[in-house]
Amino acid sequence: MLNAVAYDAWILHALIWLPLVGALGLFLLPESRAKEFAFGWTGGIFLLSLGLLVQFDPGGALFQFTSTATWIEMWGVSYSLGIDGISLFMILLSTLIMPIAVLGSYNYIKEREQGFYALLLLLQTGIVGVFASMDLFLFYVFFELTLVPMYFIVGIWGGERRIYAAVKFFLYTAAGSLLMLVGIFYLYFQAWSVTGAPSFHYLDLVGTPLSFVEQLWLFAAFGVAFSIKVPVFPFHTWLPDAHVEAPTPGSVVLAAILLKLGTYGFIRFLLPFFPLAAGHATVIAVMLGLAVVGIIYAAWVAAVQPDAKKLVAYTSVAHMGFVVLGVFALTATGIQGALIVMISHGISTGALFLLVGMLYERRHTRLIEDFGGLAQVTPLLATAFVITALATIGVPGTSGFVGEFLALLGAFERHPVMAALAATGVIFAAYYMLPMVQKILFNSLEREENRTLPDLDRREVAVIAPLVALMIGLGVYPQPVLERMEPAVQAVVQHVEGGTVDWAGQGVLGSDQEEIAYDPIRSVGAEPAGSDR
Amino acid sequence: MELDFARQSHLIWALLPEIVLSISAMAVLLAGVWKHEEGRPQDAHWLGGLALAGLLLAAVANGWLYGLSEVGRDGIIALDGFRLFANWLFLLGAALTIVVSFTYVERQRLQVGEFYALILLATVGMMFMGGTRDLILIFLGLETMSIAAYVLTAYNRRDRRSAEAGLKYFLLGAFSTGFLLYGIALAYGATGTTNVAEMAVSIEGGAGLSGLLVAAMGLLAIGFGFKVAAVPFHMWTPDVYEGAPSPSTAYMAAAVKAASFIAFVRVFLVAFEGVYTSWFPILWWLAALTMVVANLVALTQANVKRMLAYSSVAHGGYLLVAIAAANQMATAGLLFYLLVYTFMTVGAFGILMVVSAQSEERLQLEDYSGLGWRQPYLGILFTIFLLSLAGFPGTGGFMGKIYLLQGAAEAHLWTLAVILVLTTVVSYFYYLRVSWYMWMRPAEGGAGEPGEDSAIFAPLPMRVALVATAGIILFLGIFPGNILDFAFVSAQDLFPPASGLIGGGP
Amino acid sequence: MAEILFYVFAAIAVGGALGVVLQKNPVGSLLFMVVSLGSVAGLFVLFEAHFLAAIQVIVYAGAIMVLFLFVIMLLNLGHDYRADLRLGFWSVLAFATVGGLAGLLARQFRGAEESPIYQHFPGPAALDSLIVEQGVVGVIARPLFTDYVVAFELTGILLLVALVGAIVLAKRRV
Amino acid sequence: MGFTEHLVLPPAVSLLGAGWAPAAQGAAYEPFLPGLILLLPLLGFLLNGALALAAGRRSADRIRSGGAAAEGSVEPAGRMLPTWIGPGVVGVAFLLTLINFGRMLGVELNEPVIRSYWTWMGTGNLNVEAAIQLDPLSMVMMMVITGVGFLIHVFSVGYMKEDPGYARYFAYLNLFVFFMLTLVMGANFPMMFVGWEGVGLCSYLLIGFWFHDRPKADAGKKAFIVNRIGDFGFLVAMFILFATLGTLDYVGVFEAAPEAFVYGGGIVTAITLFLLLGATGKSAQIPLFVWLPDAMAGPTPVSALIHAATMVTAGVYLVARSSVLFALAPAGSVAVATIGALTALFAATIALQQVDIKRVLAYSTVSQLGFMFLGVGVGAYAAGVFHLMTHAFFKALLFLGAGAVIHSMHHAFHATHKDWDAQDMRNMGGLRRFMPVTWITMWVATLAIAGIWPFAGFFSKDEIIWASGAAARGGFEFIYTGLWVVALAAAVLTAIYMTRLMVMTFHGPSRAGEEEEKHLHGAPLTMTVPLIALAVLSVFGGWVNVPGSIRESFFGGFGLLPMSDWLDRWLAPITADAQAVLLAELGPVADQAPVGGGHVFWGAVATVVATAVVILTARSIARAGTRPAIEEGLPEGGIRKLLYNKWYVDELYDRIVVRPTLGVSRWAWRVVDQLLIDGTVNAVGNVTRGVGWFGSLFQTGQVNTYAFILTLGVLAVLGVLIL
Amino acid sequence: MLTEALVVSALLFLIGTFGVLVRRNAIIMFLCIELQLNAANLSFVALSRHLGIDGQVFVFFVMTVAAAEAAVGLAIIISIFRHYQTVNVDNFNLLKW
Repeated sequence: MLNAVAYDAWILHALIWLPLVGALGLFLLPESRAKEFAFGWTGGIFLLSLGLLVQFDPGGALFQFTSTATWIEMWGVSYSLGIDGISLFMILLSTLIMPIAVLGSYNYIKEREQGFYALLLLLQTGIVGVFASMDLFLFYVFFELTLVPMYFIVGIWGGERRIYAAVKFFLYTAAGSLLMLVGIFYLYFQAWSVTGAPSFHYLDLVGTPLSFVEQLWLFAAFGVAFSIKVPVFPFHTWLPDAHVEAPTPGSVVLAAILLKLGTYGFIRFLLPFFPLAAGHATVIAVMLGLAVVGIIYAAWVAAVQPDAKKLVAYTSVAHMGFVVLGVFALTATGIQGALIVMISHGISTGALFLLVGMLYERRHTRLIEDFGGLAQVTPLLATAFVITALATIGVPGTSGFVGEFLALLGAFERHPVMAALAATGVIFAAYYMLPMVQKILFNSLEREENRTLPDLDRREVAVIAPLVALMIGLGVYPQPVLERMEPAVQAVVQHVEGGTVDWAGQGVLGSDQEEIAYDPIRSVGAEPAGSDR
Repeated sequence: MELDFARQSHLIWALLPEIVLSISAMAVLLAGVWKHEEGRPQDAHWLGGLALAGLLLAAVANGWLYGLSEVGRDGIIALDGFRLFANWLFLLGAALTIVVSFTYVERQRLQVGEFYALILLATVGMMFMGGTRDLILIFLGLETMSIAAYVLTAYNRRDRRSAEAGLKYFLLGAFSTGFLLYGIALAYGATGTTNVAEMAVSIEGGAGLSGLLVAAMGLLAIGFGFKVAAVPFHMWTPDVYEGAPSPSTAYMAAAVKAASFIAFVRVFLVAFEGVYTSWFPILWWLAALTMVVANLVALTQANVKRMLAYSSVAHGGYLLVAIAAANQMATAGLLFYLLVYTFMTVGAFGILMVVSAQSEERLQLEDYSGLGWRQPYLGILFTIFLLSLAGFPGTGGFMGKIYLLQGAAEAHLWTLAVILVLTTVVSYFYYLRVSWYMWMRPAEGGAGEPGEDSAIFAPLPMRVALVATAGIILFLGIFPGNILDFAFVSAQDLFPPASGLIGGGP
Repeated sequence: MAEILFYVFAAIAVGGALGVVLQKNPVGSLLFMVVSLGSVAGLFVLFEAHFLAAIQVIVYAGAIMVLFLFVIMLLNLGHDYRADLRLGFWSVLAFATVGGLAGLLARQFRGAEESPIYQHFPGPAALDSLIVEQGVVGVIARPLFTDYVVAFELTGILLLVALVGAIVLAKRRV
Repeated sequence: MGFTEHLVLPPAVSLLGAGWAPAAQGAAYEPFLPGLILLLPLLGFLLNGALALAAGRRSADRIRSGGAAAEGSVEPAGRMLPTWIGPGVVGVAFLLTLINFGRMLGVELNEPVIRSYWTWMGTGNLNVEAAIQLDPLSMVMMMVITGVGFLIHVFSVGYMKEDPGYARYFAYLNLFVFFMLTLVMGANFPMMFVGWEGVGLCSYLLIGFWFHDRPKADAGKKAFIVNRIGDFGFLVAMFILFATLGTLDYVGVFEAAPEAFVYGGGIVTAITLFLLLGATGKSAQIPLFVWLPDAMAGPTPVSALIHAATMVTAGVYLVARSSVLFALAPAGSVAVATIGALTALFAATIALQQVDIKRVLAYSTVSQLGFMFLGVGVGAYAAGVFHLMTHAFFKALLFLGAGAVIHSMHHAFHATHKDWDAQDMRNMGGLRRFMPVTWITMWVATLAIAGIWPFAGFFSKDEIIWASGAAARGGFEFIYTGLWVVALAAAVLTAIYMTRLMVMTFHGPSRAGEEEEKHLHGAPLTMTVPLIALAVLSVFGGWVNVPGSIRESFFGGFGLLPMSDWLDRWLAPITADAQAVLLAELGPVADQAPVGGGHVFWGAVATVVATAVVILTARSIARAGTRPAIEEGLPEGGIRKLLYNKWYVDELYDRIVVRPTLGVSRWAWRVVDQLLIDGTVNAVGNVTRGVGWFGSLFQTGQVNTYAFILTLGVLAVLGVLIL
Repeated sequence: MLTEALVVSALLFLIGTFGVLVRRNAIIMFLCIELQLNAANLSFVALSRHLGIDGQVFVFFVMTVAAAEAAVGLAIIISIFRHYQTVNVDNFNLLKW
């Protein structure tokens, strides 16, 4: 039925540009209607995006829904879209989080609503664009485009030190991505000199032959950019600041989606582009080391935060450590785990930020010590909070466990010591999360002002419930996600290991990849006639 | 029609835009004087309209020139795409400046006729700078432009800052002119000619890298470096840009800089093409220093106008990368960047004029507090200009920077490319700072409801200009393809056919 | 003879230039400037640039310098004997810099006379014969109105700019 | 293409459906609705959870309108549904388990029956199914869990009657049963881990059930975090398993292990040690036992169910389940046994001086768990499981009895507004008059735990001690001999502290006060029935596994006790591989203790000594008399103080673990994060701006300066060009 | 003689440069700049001896430029004198940093 209207031809374009249309449309409405409109719009987009799940063929080509159009002919820049299993879920995550973030900001954003929601929608355009881009240039444009709305969201609707946080966020991430831009150019020229035609298209760049030293440099350029975005220890200090100052929906989007741009970049670009560097023992050791340090260190730091939001922010760093660990395990299991952690973190940390935001709306404080005993007056909130907290620390049965387990398992196959160290993160996760849960929800209701806090209303339940359901759903039955991501992940792993990957087609070819020696020239210009790009 | 300068009448055709513009300038001058004589206040819109008409005519003539061709590639007047593209830049810069200047000129009671006439005449000078292959003409054009610029800087006689800026600009400009002239003299001595095309032939045909030529290149680099405000020859720029009346500043930042770059490119890329390796380090260091120093110093500026001045210097640094790269891609990038830069810098100064109530007040960052919410359209436009100046995706500034990076990458100037992007990060800070004052800070002592800002002057031409400029910037940021190709083709004439990238590898 | 004259004029020119820089009184500086310009005019003559020598004296030393003098008088600076020379460390720095420049430039002039490109040009003798043929004015006027006619016209624009500029800036009533 | 091709049926649907499907393996044993056993408690949790939320909201409204925080009981109508749902689902699950047990009883079961419902995690070479496994071991555990669990649920109906969190309580309890069943029924390690963490979670929630009381919330948190340390070990063990064997299914792992691992090899030893770490966490062994005594903060039935009967025995289950691995890793086994024995003794010493009735029982549990560890550590896996089972009976009984006592004391003190501690044994005494059923049943349990024939504990504990002595073979004679001695000592101490508890609580004069005595009352029917049932089990439960070596003796009733070695045989499919390894590597077990003497002899010694100790202790304590807590100060000095303060282990951990971690965390935040990293980041910005500021200093506004810098530039340009 | 003439012109040029650096009087600074132009002129004339008449034509234009600069420059100086009553450049530092 959906095919009748050529769903796969327009859906990605619609997902990217509809938010922008909505952003403009917001200004045609009175300010009082802005939030309803934004919710309806993002919700509609989410419903549209659900079709992706139906239409995506797990056994089909690696990249689906592809479409391409020349953008800047001279430079070989194309407006090329396409998604694989990885982007599929990143996009779905984005489209899901957006309406929730909008719904979650109904009470928080009280002024300049049009501007706020317009920026949020603009942000969505950028985010979906990043995930759907098949062209490196296009990717970069969207990647950067996400900065501006977030900068304004933090800077305008943020807290006391919002400007500091916004600018830090902006400069830090921009610094990384601009370095990546130089790297992109290097890669582009290298590919150009091989293929004889300029192109930024992913499929044209992915097999570019580069010497090891070149790969190392480019790996650094791309890696730092993504590491800042992730953020990988020690590039993480912008994150707590940004989170603390950002308004709730900003934090939600930041944690749930924006951080994923970095890890997505790791998997989508860093590994396939620079397999020699990514597969080098020292590089892996460094990345894993940073991941492990990040996991443990961030957990420690989180544990002593007096501000609930900051605590959650630091937990993000720890979680992203698991992602990096899984990615640089360079095993299918590890990367799958990393991806699940990404999704799970998006859901659970997003929910946690929403919950902290709800507390803030009620009490106008985020200091943990200002709460206590809330479970008695706000049982629904407490329930949601506890479930979310458990998902965050990866209790089995929640999505957090599946991700962390797979990531650690995948890492352990190759790097047992690192993985074992990282696994101590499960201890420290309890160490940071439970005291907060206790201090906020449990203990006695000492403060008078806490006695009269209202419980979640219907809107808030509507915000949290889908997330909670997903946390558990993904924890119990992650397979639909895993199996759709599998081909893409296998392709990356095979590529890094020197196997042959048919990027334009179905990914990993046959079962005898091991025998094929790594030939750096192989995939250059090797574009099967069947590919529809 | 093919022009052969052996026949003098063909010079008239080749110089049609310049001639048309000169006549227009004189018409404006006369009209102004006539109005003045009648004792009526000078009407900026009327005279400005006249000037704009002249620019339009010149533009038509410029477009007409595309239909002509020249004999050889060494005539005293160049008839190549490079020149014509440059002419577009100058005409555009002048026109935009005039459009945004109406109210300012009136409110400041500047002498309108002379003001616009000087702008037009300066534009004529620029067109000569870009349109000739002879160093004598380049020098004369440069002087015409510079002298007009000195005057435009010192134009507001009631403002001592304007006078001070004028004096500084004049003294240092004349000083640098001395170096330039001396450089021309030595170049002449080294090659025996003042025609850049013949110089190239001479250098390759035996003159080689003589001692005089080396000194000449250095001195010419200094002379042009001063005009394009390359560090360390930039010291005048902030003071002059700050002190000059805002329309003059806009004009200088856009057109004067563009003209200097055009001449710089032609001299170095054509005349000294054969000795690229020897002047390359100079340009490398100039570019690097300019980017670094200008962006760093801009960080500390609390005065928006002065900040934009440093920003202008910094942009000069990015453009110098293109000269250091010295290939067609980079040159095309330079042209494209100058085009975008013209739009965004005039746009930014336009906003500045609006906010400063068409005067030289309220230029501090604090004055922009909460502006965005009080004047949302103004805020959004300024944000667009700032983002473009910062080189953010979606704006023309980004595409320009990409173009420059392409050129630098093609020349394997990776270090410069890295410096470019790192300093761009630095520049984000000061551009963003304006935006955060506008959007993230409450207005000082004001409720800040839209429309309450009584001192905001944004007459219709200004609004049209700002919106159009912003629109073009966005357009260039999203669909730059045609203009990019156009710039590339325009740059082609400076290079022997073989060095083109399209069709070949890097 | 010519060489002796050359050195004499050169010495006077340089001396005059030094005088310009070092003289406290603006008027004094101006007079030294006239001296220097005159000597350069002499050098011009030595290089067979008679017409230029003439306008150097008439226009440069005459008109322009008088304009300077006029302004000095107008601004009543003529009896300003306060030293405006920067001395001390600053002048040492300046001198060192300029000295460095001198050293650098000096290297470049070595062998200027033997440059191979001079073979491609007719040389002094041909120029002399041209002067004889066309006269001292004609020899410069001819290219002025043929090859450099555009430049010549442009000087018109330049002067117009200067004129307008000077009037706009300097006239008393706005 | 269709949607359903890629999304398999929702898990719950297949879970239900699979129950009726014929067994895939074609074995004679056909499970009956095994999925439902799991699903029922989950369903109960969901229903009770919904009720609890509704009740919570009502209570919250009361608080908002000014009511007291935790006071006010539930109206009877609100109790109705949870009362039926909570115990109901577990009861039905118990019935189903019984049916399945019955079905399994009659057949020869060579390989486990596995029901796979959906692929849980399948990626790369990993494939983890959401599957349950039915085999003798899991069946025993299921019986214990649902059976004892059901009794405790029933007990709770009376015990928690007046608690405002009634529905929530049953929700948690049901959830616990669900997770505990998952733990034992899972067909692979990750599934076990789900249950493993899940029960930890429920334990956390139930310990902190009265979360408004800060120490109780603290205790829950402590339990969870300490458990997580153990979980870490479990995780790592799983990783090693997967990395070496490529599977995590029990079947796969245990089949591959004997071939894949060298006896005593490093990898398998590492696996077992990490598993042991996991087990020590969950089963409260040294060094991770500290949470269990604190866990007594929860409602007493919870202590009975979770912290005595089921959850804490998960470690034993784990070792028994992985018996093959432990058999292959002698060092791992020794570690298990050593930790078990030491814990048994250590905890028993602490129990000697505790005055809180539940704490005594808690340390007793730790001690008994130590015995179980000793059992599975020395290769007597069945014995360990056996003790697990009997311990579940009598320790649950003890806790429930204690609960009844506390319930009663609490009522009495509450009624007279006396702020005495209802759990302090020094405030009790003479309670046998008021609650005879409790008194008698608890004495049964006490005798059982003390290991006095013919109570259940005799058979199970005796078997463990005997096995540890007999296991002195291979390269570890010395150690095992030592462990045997330790175990004997611990057994004696068990008898002492239990007798002390009974005497202080039920005998002698009442110390509660006369007014209070009027309010003391016996337990209601819902509470006494479970007590009696458990008492019966405590008596006869041991008869299912009368060791063959004493069957013909007096202790086996001269062969009259029916089921000689039944449990051993029942569990043989599970332990056979391990036993085979042990036999091959170490040779047969000895038939005498390290110091000589046969099983019958030592059994006689044990029971005589235990009986003697009970009598002597009772006499001495009764003679010494006890004063109420308020009159009696803390033990001063010497070993008593040391024991009373639990060897200062908590303080020690506080000093060497908790505080340093917190300190390091603060340091990491303040110094590393804020000062070093963020400082560097900001410094980059500030230095940049500083350099910019410095650069702007050259912009003096002086033309001469500008000209000079320009000239310097000239010099530089020419210099670069020329030089 | 060419080299000598170039050296002389360089000397004049550098003296002019030095003057710009050390004088504070705007008019004198300008005078020194004129000196520089003059030096360039000398070079042109000297070179034109060898290279043809173009050099002299150039000098002609330079003189024009010098005149134009003088006119505007002096006008500017007059203009600023009206504000400051001095032509000492040390006083002109409203614009800095």
